Amino acid sequence: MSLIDLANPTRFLALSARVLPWLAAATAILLAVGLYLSAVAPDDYQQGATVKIMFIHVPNAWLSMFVWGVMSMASLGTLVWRHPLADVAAKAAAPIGAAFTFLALFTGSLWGRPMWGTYWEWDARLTSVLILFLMYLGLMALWRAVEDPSRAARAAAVLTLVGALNLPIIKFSVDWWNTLHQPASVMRMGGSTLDKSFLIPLLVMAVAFTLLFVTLHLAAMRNEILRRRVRSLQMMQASRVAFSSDMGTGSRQENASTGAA
Amino acid sequence: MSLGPYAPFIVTSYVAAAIVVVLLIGWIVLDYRNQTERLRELERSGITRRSGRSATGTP
Amino acid sequence: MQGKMQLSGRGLGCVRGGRQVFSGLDFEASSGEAVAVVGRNGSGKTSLLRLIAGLLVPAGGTIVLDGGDAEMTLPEQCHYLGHRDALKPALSVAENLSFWADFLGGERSDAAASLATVGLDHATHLPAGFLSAGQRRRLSLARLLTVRRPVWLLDEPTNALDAAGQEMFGHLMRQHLIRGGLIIAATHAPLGLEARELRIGGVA
Amino acid sequence: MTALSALIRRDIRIALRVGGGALIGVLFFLTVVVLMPFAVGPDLALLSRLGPAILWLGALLASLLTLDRLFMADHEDGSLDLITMSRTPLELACAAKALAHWLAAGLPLIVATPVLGLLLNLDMVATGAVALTLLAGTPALTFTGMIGAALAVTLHRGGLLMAVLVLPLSIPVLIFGVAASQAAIVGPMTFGAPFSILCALSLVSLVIGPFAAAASLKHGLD
Repeated sequence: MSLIDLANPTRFLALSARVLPWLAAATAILLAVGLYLSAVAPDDYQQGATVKIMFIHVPNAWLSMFVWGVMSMASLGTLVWRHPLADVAAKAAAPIGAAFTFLALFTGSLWGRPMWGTYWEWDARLTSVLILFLMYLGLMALWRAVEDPSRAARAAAVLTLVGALNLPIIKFSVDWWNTLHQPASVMRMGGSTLDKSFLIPLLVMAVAFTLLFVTLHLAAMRNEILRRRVRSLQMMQASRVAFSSDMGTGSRQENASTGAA
Repeated sequence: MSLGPYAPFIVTSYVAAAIVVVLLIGWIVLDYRNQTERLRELERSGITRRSGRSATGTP
Repeated sequence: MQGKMQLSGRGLGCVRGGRQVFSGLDFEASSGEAVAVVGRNGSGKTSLLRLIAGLLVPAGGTIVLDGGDAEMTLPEQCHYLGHRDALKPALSVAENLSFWADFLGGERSDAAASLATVGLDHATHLPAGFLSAGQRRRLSLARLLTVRRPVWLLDEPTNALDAAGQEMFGHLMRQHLIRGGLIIAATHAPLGLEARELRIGGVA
Repeated sequence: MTALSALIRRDIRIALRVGGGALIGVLFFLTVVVLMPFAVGPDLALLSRLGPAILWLGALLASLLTLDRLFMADHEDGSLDLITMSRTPLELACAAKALAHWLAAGLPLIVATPVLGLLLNLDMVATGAVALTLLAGTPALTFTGMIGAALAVTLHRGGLLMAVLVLPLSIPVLIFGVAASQAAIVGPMTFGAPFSILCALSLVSLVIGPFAAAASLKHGLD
């Protein structure tokens, strides 16, 4: 298996078809273990049982950034190496990343309700994730707005990379804005010192969710390749010579096409 | 295990995660079925991929 | 379709952007007759068609259709085929056609049959955005066939059509004339059927 | 009737397909509302006081900025010519197009309101009040904005010029929309009075909008 093998969409389809079941099985097992570990994990002395939300929230928050990283790599592949699978990878990752980011926000807000007494606090971390979510949605809108996938790919790649460069700046500005307005009265999420009894389930869940992403991403990439194949076949179908001068019912069309095939 | 006074929040977040993941999987599976169905339809109407065949032919 | 119809214009004038395009123009056409409007660029061929279609207000003169449907205005009895094809690239070929059939209403014939006639029946479910310029033109011709209208106003109708397409279109126009329709076409190229010539903007 | 429903169905379909812009309005709404706290500060008490105003401004901008292609796209591909020539009165066709636009781009804004209310620390009552006033008020925005969209076709200028033309026209809707939501949240006015004026504004624009748009399209024919 070399990079050149992977560059060929047909090879990719064949290879991913073999890998996918194993990946899915590994994900399922790891998720089950992670869920069991987080169920038996003890309560936090400060947060109580709500610490269990963390076992979902933190992996999703991690993935929200990890997926953008994956998309940035893919975008580099699109712009620099013009790798044929790069924009497929970037496009397929966006909705999955958006879903994980949404989960990070949702669970964060559910965690915040008992902690802060409100579902939403303009806390620096949550706010940064919200901005990331908006950027995911914007990227998806861009993919949808441009009909031709290869043209959309370059625009989306530029946007993804600019976003990746901007994210630290955004994070920094939001942190600064946040401390300016409310001096550290809000309890930080997660807490800095983690007991081992929390760390292990958290790590297992993080790995499980990452595997889940890889599985979903591979499957979504396969779909995207097939979608492009359908599209190019449809274009071929559209440009098929129309026999117009005879006012036939189309039976001749059938003959002609089978002859051509 | 007891989830304490905040059980609804904990359960909701796990359920939400389950729902979103199931939705993602469902979307991907449906999309796959759709695309393969359309490919099969196109192939039935006599359209085949020239590039695909030549690509599999090269080492 | 109604009996004998006569479309006539008397003393038509057209002013576009402060410029007198033509004035005192007379024309007439009756059932089964085609009029080819010829003239150099900028002589007002398109403007004349748009005047008849009610898309421009004449600076003077009148246009009358005798013997048409008394309950409908002239534009409602016309098909206007302009430079642009009035198609939405996001909709499929069939959706585009059935929208216009539903929206324009009136007497209609089978949409699938007209798509077959113009040679697009293999592309029914494809987005119109996949079509080439010539195929889009064929799709707008299918509109003329699906919704029956006695008067066809055609602006450079054979543009973008290949030789086979032009032949097909000539056949369609002859059938329309035989059924008692009338055609007014602005054109540079020969229409492919016998047509009375109306030269406008002749004076240099 | 088939003609109008065909037009509505077509416009909604185009808006929802790839390349259509139905959901971009919601995204814009979301972004504008999220930007506000960065300017105002994350003070939840302040945000919940400003909440209805922020939501209304966001909805106003989102519904007007998505309008400028309402007639332009049909003008560019020649569809508008055929719509003008058809037996369906142009006023009704304009109303149908505006209705389709409202269904595809206006309703999602109202659906998104509760989520944004959460971000701005609005309680259930306040969010409900804002959503209800938006439901009553956004048709007025769409139908007055339509006049601007028609003028944009006539003048061959879209974008900002249209916004400049239309935004002043939407001031009454903004006033009574925000007033009604504030009345429901803090009082002292009753909710009924400004809300019925808002509904009246919507009804008036439902009548005036299509006529004005059709008139401007007819005069701009060329």
